[in-house]
Amino acid sequence: MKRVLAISLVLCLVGVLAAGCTPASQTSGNVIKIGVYEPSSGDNGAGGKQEVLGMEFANTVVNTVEIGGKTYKLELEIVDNESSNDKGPSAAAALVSAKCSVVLGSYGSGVSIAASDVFKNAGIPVIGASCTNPQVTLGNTHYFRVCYLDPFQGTVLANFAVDNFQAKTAYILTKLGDDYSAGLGNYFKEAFVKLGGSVVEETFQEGNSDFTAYLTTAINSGADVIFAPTSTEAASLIIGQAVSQGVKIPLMAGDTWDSSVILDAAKGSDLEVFVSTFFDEGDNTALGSEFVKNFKKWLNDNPDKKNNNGGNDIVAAVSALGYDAYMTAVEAIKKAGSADPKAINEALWDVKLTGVTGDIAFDEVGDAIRNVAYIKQANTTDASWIFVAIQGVE
Amino acid sequence: MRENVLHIENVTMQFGGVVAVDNLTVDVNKGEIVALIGPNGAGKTTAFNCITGVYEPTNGLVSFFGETIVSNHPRGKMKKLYAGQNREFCTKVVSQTPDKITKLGIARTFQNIRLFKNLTVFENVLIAKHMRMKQNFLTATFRLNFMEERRVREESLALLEEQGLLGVKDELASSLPYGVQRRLEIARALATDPKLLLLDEPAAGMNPQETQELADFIVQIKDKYALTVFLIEHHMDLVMRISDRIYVLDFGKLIAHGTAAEVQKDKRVIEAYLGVAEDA
Amino acid sequence: MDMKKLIKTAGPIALLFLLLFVLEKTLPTTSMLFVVLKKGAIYALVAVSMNLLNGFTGLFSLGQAGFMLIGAYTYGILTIPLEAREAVYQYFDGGIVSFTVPVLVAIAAAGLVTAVFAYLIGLPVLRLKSDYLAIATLGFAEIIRAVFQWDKLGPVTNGSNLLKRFPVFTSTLFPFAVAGVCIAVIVLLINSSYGRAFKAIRDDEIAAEAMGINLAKHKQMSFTISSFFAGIGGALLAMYQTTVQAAAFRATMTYEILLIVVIGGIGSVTGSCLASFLFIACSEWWLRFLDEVTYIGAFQVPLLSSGFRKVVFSVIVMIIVLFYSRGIMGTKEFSLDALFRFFKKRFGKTKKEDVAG
Amino acid sequence: MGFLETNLPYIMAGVSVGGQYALIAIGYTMVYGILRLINFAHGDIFMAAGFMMVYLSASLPLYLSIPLVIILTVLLGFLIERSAYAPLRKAPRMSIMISAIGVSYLIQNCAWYITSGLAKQYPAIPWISESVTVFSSTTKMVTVITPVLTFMLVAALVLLIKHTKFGMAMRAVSKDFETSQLMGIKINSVISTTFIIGSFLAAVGSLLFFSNYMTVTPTAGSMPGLKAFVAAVFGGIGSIPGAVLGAFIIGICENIIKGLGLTTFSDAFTFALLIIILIAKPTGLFGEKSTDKV
Repeated sequence: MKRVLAISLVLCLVGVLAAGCTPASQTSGNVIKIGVYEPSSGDNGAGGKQEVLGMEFANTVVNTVEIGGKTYKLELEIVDNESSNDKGPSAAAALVSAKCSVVLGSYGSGVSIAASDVFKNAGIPVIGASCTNPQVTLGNTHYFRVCYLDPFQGTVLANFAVDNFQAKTAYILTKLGDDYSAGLGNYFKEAFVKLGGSVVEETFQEGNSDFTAYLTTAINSGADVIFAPTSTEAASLIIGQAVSQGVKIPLMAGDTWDSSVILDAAKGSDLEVFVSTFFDEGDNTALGSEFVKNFKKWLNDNPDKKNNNGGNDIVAAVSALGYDAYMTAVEAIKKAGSADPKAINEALWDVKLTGVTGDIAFDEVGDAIRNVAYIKQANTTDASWIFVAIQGVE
Repeated sequence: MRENVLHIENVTMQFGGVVAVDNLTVDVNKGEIVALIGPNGAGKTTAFNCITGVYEPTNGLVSFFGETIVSNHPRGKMKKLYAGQNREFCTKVVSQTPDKITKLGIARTFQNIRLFKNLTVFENVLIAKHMRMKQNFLTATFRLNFMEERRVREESLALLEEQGLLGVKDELASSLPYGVQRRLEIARALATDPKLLLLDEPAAGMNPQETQELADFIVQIKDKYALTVFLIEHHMDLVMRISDRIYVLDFGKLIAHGTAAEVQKDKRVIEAYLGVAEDA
Repeated sequence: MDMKKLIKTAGPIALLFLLLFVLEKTLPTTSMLFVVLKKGAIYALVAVSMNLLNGFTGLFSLGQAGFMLIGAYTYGILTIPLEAREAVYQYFDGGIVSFTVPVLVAIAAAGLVTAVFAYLIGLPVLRLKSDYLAIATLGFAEIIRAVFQWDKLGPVTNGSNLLKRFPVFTSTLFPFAVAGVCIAVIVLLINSSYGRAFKAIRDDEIAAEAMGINLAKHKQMSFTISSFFAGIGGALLAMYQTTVQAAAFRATMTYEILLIVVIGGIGSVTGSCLASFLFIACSEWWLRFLDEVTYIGAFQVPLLSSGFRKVVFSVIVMIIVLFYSRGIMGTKEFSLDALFRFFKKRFGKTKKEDVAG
Repeated sequence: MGFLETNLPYIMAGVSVGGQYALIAIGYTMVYGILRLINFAHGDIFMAAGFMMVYLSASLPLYLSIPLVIILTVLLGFLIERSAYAPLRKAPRMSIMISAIGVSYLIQNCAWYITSGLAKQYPAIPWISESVTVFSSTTKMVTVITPVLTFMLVAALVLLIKHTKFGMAMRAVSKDFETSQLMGIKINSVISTTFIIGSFLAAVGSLLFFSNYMTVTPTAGSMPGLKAFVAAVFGGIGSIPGAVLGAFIIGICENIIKGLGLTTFSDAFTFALLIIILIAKPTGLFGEKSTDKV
């Protein structure tokens, strides 16, 4: 028994070794690889998957690029960074060793920052789709992004809180060790205090599932709004417990909460949930409505993709951003006229295009220039988003 | 009168409500072989454990060459629970860990052999030398203690040769036959440079022939290393043959004390060993 | 010293480094091989340090992740360049540490700071036995993690935010050299008189004490030294990951290291080293294909999807734990001699038969 | 706002979570009492029960899925004991503990694989998921019924152990493994039954816990598991009333700490408590002292 087991184990290992050593897919002459560094599991898995969907969809729309008269096929190389800052760099290294020309990602600012140096050392440019923390691009020449930044988003939300609810006190709940959460919380606080409000801040730890005490503190502090920029995982817990505690204070959050997970959790309650986001499904620009229509069709044609979208065909803002990030990459490859990462990196500075989420051009830090955010409210009766306002910063 | 080596006075060891050793007083003088005998469960090993610091006695005092090494009186919970005698005997508390006591010069063996099973015979002996080496972990790690290490290795080899264990030097301790393990345990105890050797049932499980050899061996090492020996034993012929004096314990209490001949005649000893005849 | 023995141990090590050097010069630097080698070397050091405690001293401690955290943070805090501090400590006005030290000094400091923490933790904790010790050290690791995330300490630790921008290694040789030196020191310690005392404590505490070995002192020593090296391992891990964050040093990390030690054989240094490279290679590289949806022709290979790698991996680990509880090496050490003997024993016979036939 | 209104929610949350910890802690304490094994996988059994409920309730009505979850959880606990612990009965204690860690790793990874590490919404169970108002603070029914149910189950368990033949056998095994074997007690069946009871309580605990928090993740079991273990140690490992008391103390303290605003330390506090109790009174509140024989 033991011997058989030993032999089979050894055989397995040898097989695996063989499989591992022969590079799974060699860059053949006519393929340009675009790396996708996104979480498909863990805290941010749900959002990450939706972002990947946007990229995959974009890949079906544009899957070749012409350079110097030769047609190259564009291939996506997708890895899972597990939403984890310590697993991320290894996943990034896998992309580097697969010889990607440009990388897209990641959902979640922390993992983006964590892997930044891996790409930097390999000289590969990265285009972030929805990582909103300023630290991602700051001080780097290889990291770009197509979305707005947290200082902007935080200010937008603070303005919204003051304009709409005449909020004087805000309760801010952030997750320890999450750059996105801490950063956005911080920028919201700064803006809110500047507008004359006061804040009560608390943090929760990874793996925490009991938010009743936090919500009680929020109620006791007399807060007018609760601001909880967290992952969707924590969000569903917070919403569920807010419902059962009968919380009447409006909940607000950033782009992460723009997810069907939130809608499901809030369904059937009388909770008020507001989020700021990059894109609205009801977008009436030609490009936007075209994208929404085709993306929905693509989702409905591919059951497993629809499954990744949470089982419905609601277009998430991150999917739109994923789409735009991919298109930006394609544009850069065209402009560079080569599959060489360095050339693409150079070309990215001058890329200009109109994406489904608006015009994209990069400033000197590598951030897309954005000036509006969409505010949406959760419709708790039929689990959909209601468009509230386009909010900018004065 | 010979110099006193080990002095145990009024030692009581109580576990919860059970008095395992009750007011034991023993003296062992230099160069003597003294035996502690008694039926199973009489508290002999517990007495050894009190001397070597494994247990902290509830009450009483132990001194070694006149220096108090263990001293205690009922404290804390025991204040209420104490069921032994002479509770007010000593007021000072001296409590040492077994390693300190070994360092002072008391070495022991165990009833159920406790060798370092996964180490070789040679290593077993070397470990006993560890505490007397002049070194710290840095000098030891970077081999700056090589002179010391060489000396210790040579001494240990000499000791093994003497005990006839040189041939099995690199065997694992657990792979040795039972009798050899016993011998190794004694050799290991000798390697700590003791002045007093405590042997806990050294002849357990031996046949008469082996027991005889062991008796000679104990006398021989006693003379050679200028030791004093205090031993627990069930083999009466061994005890009677080599002991200068014998203490008899029963249910934790000392019931007799004297030379072999005296003890053999003692009525209470006979009763303890054979049971009291039911008077009609 | 025995010249022959020296050559036999130093030779292969020198060869290994030479090989690494050549590999680095020939293979593209982006190869996954280097990722595995770097991380493997770091885990090897941490696993050996844990083995010193669990395998050689018999102290079942589960605090390794906590000590690595201290090491990683110490390294990060001491080496972030002054000009980058403003950006890293963005919420804490650039932090209060306003000096940097050279990399090697910082690595040593990482070990020392960790050792000091470990010493203080060891004072109360080491009196506990086996599983109580395990759970108490696990608890301390969690406490350390919480303390380092506390925003009141933010000016030093940057609260719960990432530390980054500190010097990282450019060559695979660096982690190998540091880990190699550390492991060599641990091996020297294990083979010294103190190492024997540790093993004695592992085998039988009561007998060890009866041999004059001060249990408290030696346990404390082993615990502190082990933590010193865990701290250095933490510093190296920080360099490898390029960022540090307290949240990553969870109990899972300790469990992984423990499993490496078990797979390699509790009480075998070379076993721990081999196992850590295997472990890292499997989890980061060789088994990665299990995570990808694969088609052979039109046929989709069942089961393969994100996370399957870990399932397969943990099944392998369970098989080793249950059926090969002695691990790869047991308590033996790997050496060329042993390898030679092993092959002689296995294949010697067949050779003879060949000759006869 | 009165003092009661301000602080009652913390206390109620504490009592509720304490009751859920208690149900898990009993599994730890019973297994430790008999095998001297910290069953690291116990928290993961609890988590697995949560996922079973999520998947079963999607296709079955609740009156079927709840009993089925309990049965499957019990089966899981039983199988783990038989496959991962029973073969190592003669091995050193450290090996079994490592095996337990391995099982925990395996269950978590399987859960991760099945769910891709995504949080799953726990089904709402009628009545116990409904909101109630106690002294002007709103909470879920489950908060109120948890302590009641916990006490009922514990009382039943204590009666079982005190007054049945199996209970006697269990107590005997926990006192002395070898001797009770010689006395003709079927050790394996006693151990299996212990795991079955432990898993049963973990399944019930999981129903209550996840009804309260609504979301299951692959790591959802590890923290409650560790805390429940701390509770078991705190109360004196091997003692069921001790574990229950310890669980309530930890649950309430943890929520008070959060109420004080020291949220960073709510988990750390539990471990600090553990270390203090281990050092001050290693046997816990109700534990029995054991001395090593030399």
